[in-house]
Amino acid sequence: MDLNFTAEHDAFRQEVRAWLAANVPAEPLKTYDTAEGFQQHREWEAKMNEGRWGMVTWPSELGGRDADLIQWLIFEEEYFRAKAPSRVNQNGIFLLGPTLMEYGTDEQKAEILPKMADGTEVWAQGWSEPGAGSDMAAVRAKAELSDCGDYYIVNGQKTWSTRAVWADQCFGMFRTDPESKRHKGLTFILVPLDLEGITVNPIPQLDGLPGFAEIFFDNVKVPVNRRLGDEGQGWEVAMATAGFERGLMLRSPARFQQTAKRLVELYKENQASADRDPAIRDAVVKAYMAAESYCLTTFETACRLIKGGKIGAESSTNKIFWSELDQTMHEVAMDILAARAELEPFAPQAKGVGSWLDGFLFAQSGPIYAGTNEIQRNIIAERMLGMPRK
Amino acid sequence: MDLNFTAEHDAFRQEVRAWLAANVPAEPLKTYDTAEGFQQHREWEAKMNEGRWGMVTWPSELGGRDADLIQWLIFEEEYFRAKAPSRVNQNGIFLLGPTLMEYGTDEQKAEILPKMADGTEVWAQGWSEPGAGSDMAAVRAKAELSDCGDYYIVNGQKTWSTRAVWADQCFGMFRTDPESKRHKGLTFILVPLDLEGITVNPIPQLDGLPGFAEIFFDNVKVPVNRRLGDEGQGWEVAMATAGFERGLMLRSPARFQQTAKRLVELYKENQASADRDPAIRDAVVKAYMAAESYCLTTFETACRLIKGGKIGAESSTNKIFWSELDQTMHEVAMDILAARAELEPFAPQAKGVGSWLDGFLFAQSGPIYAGTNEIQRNIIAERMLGMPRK
Amino acid sequence: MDFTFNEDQLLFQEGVRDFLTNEVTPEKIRELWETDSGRSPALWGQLTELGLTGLTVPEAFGGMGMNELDFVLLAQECGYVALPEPLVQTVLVAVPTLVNSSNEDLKAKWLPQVAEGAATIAVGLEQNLLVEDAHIADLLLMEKNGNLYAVEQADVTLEYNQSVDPSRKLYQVSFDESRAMVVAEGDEAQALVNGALNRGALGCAAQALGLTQRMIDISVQYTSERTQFGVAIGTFQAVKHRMANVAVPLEYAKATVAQAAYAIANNVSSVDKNVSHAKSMACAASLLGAKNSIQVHGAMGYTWEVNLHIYMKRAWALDKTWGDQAFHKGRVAEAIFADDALLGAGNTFVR
Amino acid sequence: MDFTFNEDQLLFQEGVRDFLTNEVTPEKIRELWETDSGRSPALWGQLTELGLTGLTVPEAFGGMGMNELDFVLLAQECGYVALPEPLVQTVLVAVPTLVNSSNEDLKAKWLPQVAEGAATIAVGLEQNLLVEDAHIADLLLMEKNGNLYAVEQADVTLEYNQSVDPSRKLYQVSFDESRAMVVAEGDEAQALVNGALNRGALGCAAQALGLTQRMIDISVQYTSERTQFGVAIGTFQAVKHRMANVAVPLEYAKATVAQAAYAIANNVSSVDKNVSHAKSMACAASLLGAKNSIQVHGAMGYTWEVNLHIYMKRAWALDKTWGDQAFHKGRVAEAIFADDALLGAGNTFVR
Repeated sequence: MDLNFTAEHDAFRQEVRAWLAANVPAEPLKTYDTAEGFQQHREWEAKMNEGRWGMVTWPSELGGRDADLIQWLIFEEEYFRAKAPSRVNQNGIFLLGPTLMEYGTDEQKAEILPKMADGTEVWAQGWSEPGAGSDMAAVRAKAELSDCGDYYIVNGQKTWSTRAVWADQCFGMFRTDPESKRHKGLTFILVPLDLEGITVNPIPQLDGLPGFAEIFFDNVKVPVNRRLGDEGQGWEVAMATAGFERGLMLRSPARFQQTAKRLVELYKENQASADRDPAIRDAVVKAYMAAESYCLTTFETACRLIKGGKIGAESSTNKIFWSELDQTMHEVAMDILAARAELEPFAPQAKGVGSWLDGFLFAQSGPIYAGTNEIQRNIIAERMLGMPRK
Repeated sequence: MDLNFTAEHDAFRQEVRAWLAANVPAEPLKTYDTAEGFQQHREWEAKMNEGRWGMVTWPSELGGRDADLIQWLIFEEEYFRAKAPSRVNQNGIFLLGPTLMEYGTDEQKAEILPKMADGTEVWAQGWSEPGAGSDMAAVRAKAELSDCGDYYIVNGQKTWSTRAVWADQCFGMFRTDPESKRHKGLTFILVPLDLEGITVNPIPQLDGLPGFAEIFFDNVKVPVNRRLGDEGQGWEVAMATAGFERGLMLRSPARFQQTAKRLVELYKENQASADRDPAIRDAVVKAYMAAESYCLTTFETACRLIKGGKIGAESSTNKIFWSELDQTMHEVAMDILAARAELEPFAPQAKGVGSWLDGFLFAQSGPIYAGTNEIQRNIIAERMLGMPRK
Repeated sequence: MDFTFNEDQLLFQEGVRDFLTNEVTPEKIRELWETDSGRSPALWGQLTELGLTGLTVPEAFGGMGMNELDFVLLAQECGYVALPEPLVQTVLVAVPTLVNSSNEDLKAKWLPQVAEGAATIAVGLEQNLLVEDAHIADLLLMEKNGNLYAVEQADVTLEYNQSVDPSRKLYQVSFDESRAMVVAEGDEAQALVNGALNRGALGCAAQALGLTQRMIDISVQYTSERTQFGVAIGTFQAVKHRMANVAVPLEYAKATVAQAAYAIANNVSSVDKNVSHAKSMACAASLLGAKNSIQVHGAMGYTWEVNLHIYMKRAWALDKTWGDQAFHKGRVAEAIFADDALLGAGNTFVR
Repeated sequence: MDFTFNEDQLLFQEGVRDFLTNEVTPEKIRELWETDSGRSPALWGQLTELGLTGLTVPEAFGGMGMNELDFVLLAQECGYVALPEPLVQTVLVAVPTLVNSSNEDLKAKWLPQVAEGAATIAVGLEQNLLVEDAHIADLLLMEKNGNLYAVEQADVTLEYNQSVDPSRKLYQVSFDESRAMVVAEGDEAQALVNGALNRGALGCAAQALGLTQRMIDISVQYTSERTQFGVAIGTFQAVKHRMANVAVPLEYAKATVAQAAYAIANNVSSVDKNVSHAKSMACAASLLGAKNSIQVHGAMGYTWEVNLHIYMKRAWALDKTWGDQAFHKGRVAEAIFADDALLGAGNTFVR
């Protein structure tokens, strides 16, 4: 065990830090849940790509830096410290990108990855269908191969498609075998959102902005070369993608550590008022410890993976841990802000509220998306602890 | 709404208080989980009965005082304030007693109730069977009517029978229809524990003392006049008894309020040390509020019942609330006692630990007995909130 | 000892519940979000017809002469529908504050108007950051420099502060004392202010009960209808237990709110402790209600479309206003840690 | 950066786990409860043969010269079986304290004996109420009046204090300084004392991980076998989620314990914070483990017969000794609320 970064790590960190210091916009971008903000974020992705910082874990021949997981974590630490913009194309870069590298044809990689990297094409995910919730196998949207074999005719509906309102592309599973049930007979297809027959309906979220959307497919003709993997292999491909989602690439410890840091600062700024409720100080200390634990555990896992270890059902503990931590931290912040907590940041009396309210609203979704925490607890009990299924 | 006690209530309270002041033993009795303590508690029941304070809610012709629920709560307040002994015959007085008054024949009442009242016969309950847990309908112990019709031949096993080690009598359900399933074909029978064929095996609990026991029945001949209610009516009778168990007669608010009071005192005695952990002060305040809420809600329910209201599925909230409160209060006490918390009260360094450790161990059983809190949550969801069963 | 509401009170509650659930629907609330004032004079007129606006106005001034205990179940119903109108503030907080003052001119001028539905009164305390519904208040009772002033709409300057709850209209209010009338000074003012704070907190607590019940009802309905893996998600034990875990603290908060209302209406000596106890527990139940309800809704609970957020946002806001958890737990702590505190069994009901 | 244990460490852990789970069974523990000392010289001999007693003794004194990081996984296994013998105290706390002192005579006299299994050393700090296993300690390192003393068994007076955990043997120790040897005084003594406290806390944290895992294992087995309403109770979602809720904090406490061991072994500047972080989180996980395990056991969990209580009681005790939650959360608070604290991403790993 050696908990020191190597000289190479330190140099890498300095390089990231310098680039971010020179390039992160001084003014925060508008939220990408608005058209203007979306465009700003798309441009940021392009700038990142120019500096070859957009997808540091990608192979260098694809514009990445071959960064290993430790470097990735260092990159993220610097990224969050620099308050750099949220990644509008995370569905592409962190989920579909790696999946394409594993399952895509050379043509697909050549066509799709560069546009993903430079923000030309922003990706939405089409995991959920109406009424299916966390049940990823409940796919009813169909894709039927045309008689000529050139394209699929896609019909059906996807929902909770994050950022789909302004995205260019969407990926998801479609049922190609109409007789099949559950996770059989599914095919993973990449659908350009400008095809005829596609309707995207924004879904306003708690803050009133359309953070996700429903997508309707009405006889949409998708060229057959947009199939990822084989026909019927959709579940396997999707599981690989979902694995990336639950894995290390998203939910960087840095994100939660920076929130914990801000929480400590908020507590200290408001200490006289906050200490009226002794529970607050205790909650701040516990939250800080939890954020540090999340960081430590992530580095431990990254080191294990680098040495050839595998990530198993314990990734479900990950989801529960960060989502509940995030929720708790924002609840504590609300308690500290007290009567100011309900105010929108631009309200005249909202001094010092920062983005806590937005964060609080967003934190409500943590225990829900990417498989509810209830589903994760089932997985932990059954697959990690070996409890009986039925 | 009138939250004042009447002059009669006040007078009743003074009378209880005076009698207890004159009669509660100066030295605490030994625990009734020992033979000696059991005998001491039996004698206390006799003394209570002499003063007509043993079963204040019973009719006066049975030696009670016709006390209504408010008087009962006042009695309990004074009883716990006076640190009077725990009730060794609570299974008899509060559970079987009222059941007998509803379902018993005149002969049964005449024979059983006086001996119950004066502590001559202490009652154990035989609700659970091995492997059945909170599933009261999983009865396998059999009772077969003899050919002559004079007695039942009882075979089988009961377990978790509280205080059965030194008790004289036991009540429970037995399967009289061998073809029946679940809650059908059961009969409620009162079994003297000195009959031939009965073996009582003590079960040591967390503190090492035999607080409960297993009871084995091997061709035990129980006279047919010891059947309570009709043959096959056992489930109905048992539900009435269990209703009394979950109802107001047990788990007096006074018990938890006195614990909350002691917790406040413990906190104040150890404040300098306790305030090192800000969570403690907060937990003490919350516990005190919860104990007061329990009291308020109980009085509210009592008033509603007196006016003819009914107690429904919300009694399941009761069980969860007091058992979790009791557990929390003892956990907080352990935190305040810190390194002293693990010490037995007689240890030389155990200054100020009082009976908190014993209470902590006992509190662990609260969420389990009388139907686990998981079962109670199912009941609340399904019967009180109307959520779907399957 | 009779810890129950009487038949009249329960019947009144039922009538108001019927009215409110029919009239103040989620659709109606969403409509009001689109209006400038966020308030509906027509609705206020209906509330007046039901006798609600004048409920606590003495009969001598044209009201019903009822008290806080008579109103508390109605405040609960206001919470159940997340009523945007300032009924609780006017009837439960402002009117009794005015009635308890010794300023007869103010009473004579304003109380009849309130009873008739022609005026609303807002209350601004230093304990509160902002004033609710100051924009439509004809009169504002304002704490300032230890005194209590009455100032009319024309004489205040308002600055709007947007809440996460689009129904809540919050204002910073400034005024010149020279254009205001003194309601009370010194100790009398502080007694009125403390009374107003207790009434405001009681109003939040009662509304929190209603809000929690509403969130439970919405969640039970949703999880009974919504299927996943082929069954209604309400059949999953984890979903059931989440809702049961809300029902338990809700059940145990109810009697604390009743006691608090009783204590205010009857000048019980423990009133501060009782009110704080109720506010803390009822609002805590509502926060848990919000958290567990959004969870059992899955992603639907995160949408603007589903009505849940109307009630969640109100619950979040009410927890922090008219004294936050720190304030109310602090008042309870002060009471129970006092050297002469009477603790434990037999001390719950005092005069 | 390599945040993994090496192959040797993992193999050693595996070997020790096999030995301990075979030898230190619940039955063996119950047998020891019936003995006067509660300890088994035979078992100590076996531990010596495995090289455990001398693990941290420098090679020059006949030991293996390994460090706290090499031992921490083994301490976890001691927790898994609730080992009654004072292995953690001797190897993890006492020996390094002696090694770090400048008293060469003491080292020369005692370290070889410890390595050979011929002596155990107890440590008594003012932070701790009592001394563990003082009755069988040949030497006691005692903090008194700011100094650290070494005193032999013959020169101490012991008063037994019974713990809820029958395996724990706790004593109040008194001795006359004139019959003791000074190990260190002043700042040196306090540095040694703080080091001992950190090692003791690390020992508790590591054992808490093992105890939690054991309680999970026992509960999973029990709920997989036990049926109710016709199915294994482990199929109920409420039961599953109770155990999952223990697995999560356990999983996230592990790396904190590893970091704490590393910090001690490598004199990392943040060692106090790291150790307190680990002790607080690992013990909190074990308390939840106890609570949820007894609950899923139903009434069986409340019996003396079922082995669960062996591990629960140890978990309860370890949470409160070698610094309780107040102490350890307090040290973390001091660190993170300091004016010059380096907080947030990128500051977790310091030298």
